[in-house]
Amino acid sequence: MSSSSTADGDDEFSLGNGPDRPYVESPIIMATVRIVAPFVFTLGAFVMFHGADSAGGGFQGGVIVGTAILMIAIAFGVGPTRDWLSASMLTALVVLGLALFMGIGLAAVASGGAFLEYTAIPVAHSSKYGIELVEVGIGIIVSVTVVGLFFALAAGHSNEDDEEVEQ
Amino acid sequence: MIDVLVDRAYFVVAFLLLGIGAHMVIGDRNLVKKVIGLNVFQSGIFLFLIASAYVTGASAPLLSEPGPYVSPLPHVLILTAIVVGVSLTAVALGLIVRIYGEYGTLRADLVSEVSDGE
Amino acid sequence: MTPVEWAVLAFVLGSALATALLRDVLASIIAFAAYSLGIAVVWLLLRAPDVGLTEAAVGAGVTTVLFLLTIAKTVRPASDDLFVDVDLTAAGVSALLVAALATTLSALPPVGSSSTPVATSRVTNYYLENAYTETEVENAVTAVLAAYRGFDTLGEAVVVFAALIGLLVVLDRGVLA
Amino acid sequence: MTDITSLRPLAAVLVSAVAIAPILLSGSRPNVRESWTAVAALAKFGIVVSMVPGVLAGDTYVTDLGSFLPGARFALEADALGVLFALLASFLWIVTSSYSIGYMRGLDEHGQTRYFAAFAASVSAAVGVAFASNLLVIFVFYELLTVATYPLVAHDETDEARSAARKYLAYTFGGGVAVLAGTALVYWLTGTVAFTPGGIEGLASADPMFARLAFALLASGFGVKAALMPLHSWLPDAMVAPTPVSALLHAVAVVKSGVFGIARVVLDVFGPETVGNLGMGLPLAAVAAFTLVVASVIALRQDNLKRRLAFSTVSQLSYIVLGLAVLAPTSLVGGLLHIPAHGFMKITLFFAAGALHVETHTDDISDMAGIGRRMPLTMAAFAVAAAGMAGIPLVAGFVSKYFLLIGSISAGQTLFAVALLVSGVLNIGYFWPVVYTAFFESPEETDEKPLISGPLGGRLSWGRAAVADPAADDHAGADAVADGGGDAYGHEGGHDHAAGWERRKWTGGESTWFMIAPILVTALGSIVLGIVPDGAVFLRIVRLIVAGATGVHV
Amino acid sequence: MSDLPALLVVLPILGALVSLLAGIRLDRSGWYVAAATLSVQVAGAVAFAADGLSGAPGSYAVGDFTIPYGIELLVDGLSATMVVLVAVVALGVLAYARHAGPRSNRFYSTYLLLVTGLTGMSVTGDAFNMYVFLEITGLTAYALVASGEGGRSAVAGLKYLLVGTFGASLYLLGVGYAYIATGTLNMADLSAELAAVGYASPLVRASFAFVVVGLFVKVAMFPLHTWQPEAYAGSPDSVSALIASLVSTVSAYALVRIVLTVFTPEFLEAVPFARPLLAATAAISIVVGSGLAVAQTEIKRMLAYSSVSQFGLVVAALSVTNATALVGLAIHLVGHAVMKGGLFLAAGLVATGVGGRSVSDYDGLGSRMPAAAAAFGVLTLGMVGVPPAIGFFGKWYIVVGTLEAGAWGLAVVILLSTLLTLAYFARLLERMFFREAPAGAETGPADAAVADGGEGHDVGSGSSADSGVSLGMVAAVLAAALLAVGLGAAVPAYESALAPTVEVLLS
Repeated sequence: MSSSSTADGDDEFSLGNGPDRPYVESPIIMATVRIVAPFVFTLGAFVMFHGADSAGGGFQGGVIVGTAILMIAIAFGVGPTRDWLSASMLTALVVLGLALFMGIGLAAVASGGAFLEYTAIPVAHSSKYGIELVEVGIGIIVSVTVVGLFFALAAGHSNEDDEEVEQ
Repeated sequence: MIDVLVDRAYFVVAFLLLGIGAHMVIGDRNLVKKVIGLNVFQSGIFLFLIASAYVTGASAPLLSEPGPYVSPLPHVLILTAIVVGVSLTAVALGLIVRIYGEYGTLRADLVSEVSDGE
Repeated sequence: MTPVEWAVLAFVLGSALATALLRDVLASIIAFAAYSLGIAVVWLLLRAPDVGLTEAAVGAGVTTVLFLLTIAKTVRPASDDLFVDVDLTAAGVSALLVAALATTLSALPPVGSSSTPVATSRVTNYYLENAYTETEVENAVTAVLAAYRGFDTLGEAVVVFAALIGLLVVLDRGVLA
Repeated sequence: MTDITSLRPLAAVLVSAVAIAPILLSGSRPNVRESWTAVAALAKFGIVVSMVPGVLAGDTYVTDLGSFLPGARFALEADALGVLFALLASFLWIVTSSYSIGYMRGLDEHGQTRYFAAFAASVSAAVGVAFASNLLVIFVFYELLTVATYPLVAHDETDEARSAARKYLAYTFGGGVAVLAGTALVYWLTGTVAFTPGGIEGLASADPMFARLAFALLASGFGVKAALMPLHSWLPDAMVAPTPVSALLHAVAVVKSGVFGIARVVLDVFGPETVGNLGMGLPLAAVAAFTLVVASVIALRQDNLKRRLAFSTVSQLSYIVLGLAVLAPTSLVGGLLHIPAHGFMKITLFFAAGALHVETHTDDISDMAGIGRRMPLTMAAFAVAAAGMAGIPLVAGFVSKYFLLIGSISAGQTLFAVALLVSGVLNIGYFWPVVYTAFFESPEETDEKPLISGPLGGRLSWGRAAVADPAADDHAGADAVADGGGDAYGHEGGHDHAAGWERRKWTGGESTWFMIAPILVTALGSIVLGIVPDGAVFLRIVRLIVAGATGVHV
Repeated sequence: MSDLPALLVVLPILGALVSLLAGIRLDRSGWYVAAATLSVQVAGAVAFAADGLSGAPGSYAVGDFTIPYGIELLVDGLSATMVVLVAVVALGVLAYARHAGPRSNRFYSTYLLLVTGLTGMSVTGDAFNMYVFLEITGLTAYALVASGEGGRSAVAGLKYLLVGTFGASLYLLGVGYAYIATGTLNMADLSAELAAVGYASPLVRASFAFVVVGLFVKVAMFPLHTWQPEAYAGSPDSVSALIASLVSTVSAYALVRIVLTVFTPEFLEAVPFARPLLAATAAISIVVGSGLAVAQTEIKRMLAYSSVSQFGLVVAALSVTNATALVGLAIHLVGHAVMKGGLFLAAGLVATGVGGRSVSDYDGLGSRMPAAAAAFGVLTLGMVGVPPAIGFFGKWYIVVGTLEAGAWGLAVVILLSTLLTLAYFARLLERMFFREAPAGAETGPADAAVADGGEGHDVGSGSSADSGVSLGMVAAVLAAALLAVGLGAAVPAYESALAPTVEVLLS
């Protein structure tokens, strides 16, 4: 992942009053994020997978994973991060997450049970694994959504691509 | 009287949060703060429900730990509601960004004045 | 009620008031983040670790970032006043709401009692007794979330998904770009 | 009394509704369009007539289209009362169609396609009202009649026409609401809304307060279209519509549907006996008596001929309502017989007024001095019908008024008999001056009115004719432009008839036969009804109705 | 087949996913995905209705968990009615939207998710599950409202979001009270438990008050209707038609479901404020809604206020709580949905064809766009309640129902509502057919089916590039007009099919 210069205004992200304080590369932040992000990511995955037996679950884990990516985006710039995570991949992921959830529900129907009747699926411990998979599905949806919301908000309304709106 | 209040301090706080949130949604002129108010309002409801599940001395509903447990159902409801809340917040903020792009202000009164003229 | 609980509740109320009253939006957002952290602690005190974790991640994390992003994309109105002017109509409506709520206070069961309808209901007890055998999941919250009320959770996932797509519609953005 | 399942009642209703589509589609070819109207009118009349023998034999033709709402089937029933109204409306539609062609082309009106389509729809709805088998079905057609006639009232698209139409809608929909409320009450009280000769059984035993309320709502709801005072004021305003509309709808179909509704309510919903027991006959009769006297007085003061006729209509409709409300069998016969009698006479009067408008652009009585010379046949017919209105023997009005008088007196309602007589005198008072002016006065100056015939007769258009034919008498041309330009459709506009009337022969030179023939037919009808009432089928039907409702053979 | 209740909720989600995925490669493929999805949805809904409208009400347990521990879905006449209505109207509006836009795949994804939310609200038998679907419906509706161009739709969307979320939160608060009082969330179970707690309990009463007021916001009863005029007027035509015909309708259904199934008619008997709250709100909405509608100059705002008034009728029917009124309520919900949806589509058609959105732009429309004007006229008269259009049937049952209940005041208001409705619609009829088009007005296509590329200077429309009138748009409007007249024939059969459901709801 490169931290290319962010000359184009579209990708500017900063706290404060917009382009008055453009994004400035900070080696310290970048280094910190480089080290911390993998840990946060792992924590998120852990929370996601261990929701069945301890506090946490797909939703919480998903948010944490999403936050890890936000950290990267804030440190290295929204534009490069967005290029890194291609739009198609994010779309495919979020669809996959929801499809996973519904797929399990429908698999139960296909196995002759009711919708979301995990025990109807003819697999050992189908309930536990079914719930785990559902949690993972939720985790994917949530993490992609968190990232997607961030990107979309950071990009703003499409009109602004053409005109610089400022007080 | 005091006992009633003390025993139900969580509910009292929940009600006050509802009041504060409602005031922000209705009264604040800044659109962003209206949305913040909506979040406060909703978390008042969350507190109301989570507090209802609480049993002094009980543990969280992790069945691997020894009981008694608090009821898991309100927790589930509120988990869902929190997710709904953040989703709504995101869409609201998107709208605010767009409104600002169109009108250059976040003042609710000015925005409705300008948009009425269209 | 322990002193810790009192302190946390006071902090929550105080930060909520600050959120409402501070005129500066950035300050208000920061107060709101603090408020969210306080509420997360309340969830932990009330033995709701799942909710607490969520609140910390969402309220103090994602929501705050989204708010900050919004004022970065828009404007942070400058003002000399520290506090907002209280809108009397809104205050009246809110006061009415709180008063209406307050009338139910004495009818509400005391917090922490083990004999409340919620604690003794057959639904609660069914979950606590059968969740593990029926779903093989030890966290009853997860069991209820994903199994018994899985349809709710599907709806929740759809809400999240809808928020994402809806935001793209609202901002007239292409697919996630 | 047997019920015969037959599609004929439905066919009678639908035939003109079906004709709407081809009328609209052939809008660009007037001759084809009008032939659709003619075919539909003849077919409709034929279907209705075909049911008359059966009905006279005591049969009822029924088309049952299935369940409609609880307590009501969507059924059409051609019983004696229904056939009375349907026969009148469908027969007069034929003559009115012919008259409409002459009138609309004579004035070169705009929106003729819409006009003929709405006309067909109106007649459908009117026959639907006639054949409705219960209060809900009658309500359906009553409302549809309002909708269908609205475009006819607003036809001129002037501010005056629009405001008259608005008023018309407000009044008649208000009436509709009252009918609906009354119907709901009847249903609530009895669980049924079906018309039953002699009245719905449950109403006699129902809470009298609610039964009275229901009667009042139904009577006032139908009373709007029957122009009972004080609900009448839409009718004079609606005279802004083209004259054929005023003739058929505001003298026959629409207003009679209101009267007919009251007849149904009195005879088949409550039954004369129950109405009497509830004490509702007297108030209704009082309203009717008040209306017929006051409207006559107002009519005296109208200079515009159509407005005078309108108030005459208001007055005459109350004759019918009075006959119904007095509840004596003889008065019922008189009231019901006055439905066709007034229909024939009033349509003649309107036709005559319209012919005057088309041919001479004269609307005000004060401009009509000597007009009998210009339009001898028309004014003769007018005189005959006016005589009938006043109740002079040998014309239809005499017979029905005779029954009304006898009925009122035999019921001991001398006051109402007096009201009838007073109104009769007033009738003479407001019709005689018209006849006198037309035939026995003459304008001081003699200047000819211009007249340029279109291919089918009548005048193409005042303005256009003058422009198209500058070779015409210069003076006349200028006069025509002045007349037509500002007031092409106006019915109120006074005319400076300094000009005298050209004398026309009575052989038809006065107008197109499209218009003269209808006038003569209806005038003749009035006379036939007056000379041989038993020979015309209407009185026999009426006797049958009254016998069915009261058990008394008059 | 027995899994239909859940599958009908899931199917549009799948459609939304496919639409979004397809959007990666094919830019304009969303419409086709939505059309295919909704066609299947209609077929499924009809099969579902065959279940729900025959015999006694049944239910479906999601995940086969024991009720009340799992979530229950209801299969009865009322839910079947709503499911079919949602599917059919969504498909009809889709036919309109193809040409009228907006056209992006994400728009159609959101569109389908709205269908999911509405279908979920229709079938659910769980008070909290209702909240979740209420929020799905809300969230997607907010986004769809804001899918128009220009700031106005964004402002309308945000206002709708703030007020709508406030309403949904009040609903949740009410459900919270019920839960704290009983410890259960299943509607049928709640009903029994609430009765056991006693209707005198402040918790139960507060629950009723908050739930009802919350749903009043969603139904847009006066004075909680403030979001509605802007939301309808500011959104693209396809969206305003969809939302106006379905969102308030299904919210009203939710209100009926909660009041009757959870709180039961006995509650209304026992609690003195309950029935007057419903009846008074209804009466005020009918009168004030009509009054405000008269005052509007913009067509879509006028139609929005008309909805405030029309839903007053629905709530009035609910307040008297008897079988007749309930049948009328169901008929009026369906009839209003068809007619109001049709009117919004017709308004859109007019705006596309001749470029006018205000009352005065309708001058001489009868000659400029005969098909649109005729459909508009028919739908208008249907709303007024002229028989045999469907509007009359609902009104008839509701009036008879109020009479049976002895609610004289309401009966009078409902009857007068006919004239009030006339007050704001008659002027349009007059303008359309009895006024000349203003000089220099753009002449619409003589045959409305021919696209002539009229200038789309309409602020709300999503795509302004080539917004001419398309066949699908005209067909959708005409279909609504025909349905408005033709549905009346189905009323007797529908009434008897609904009878078992009504009996259960009122017991």
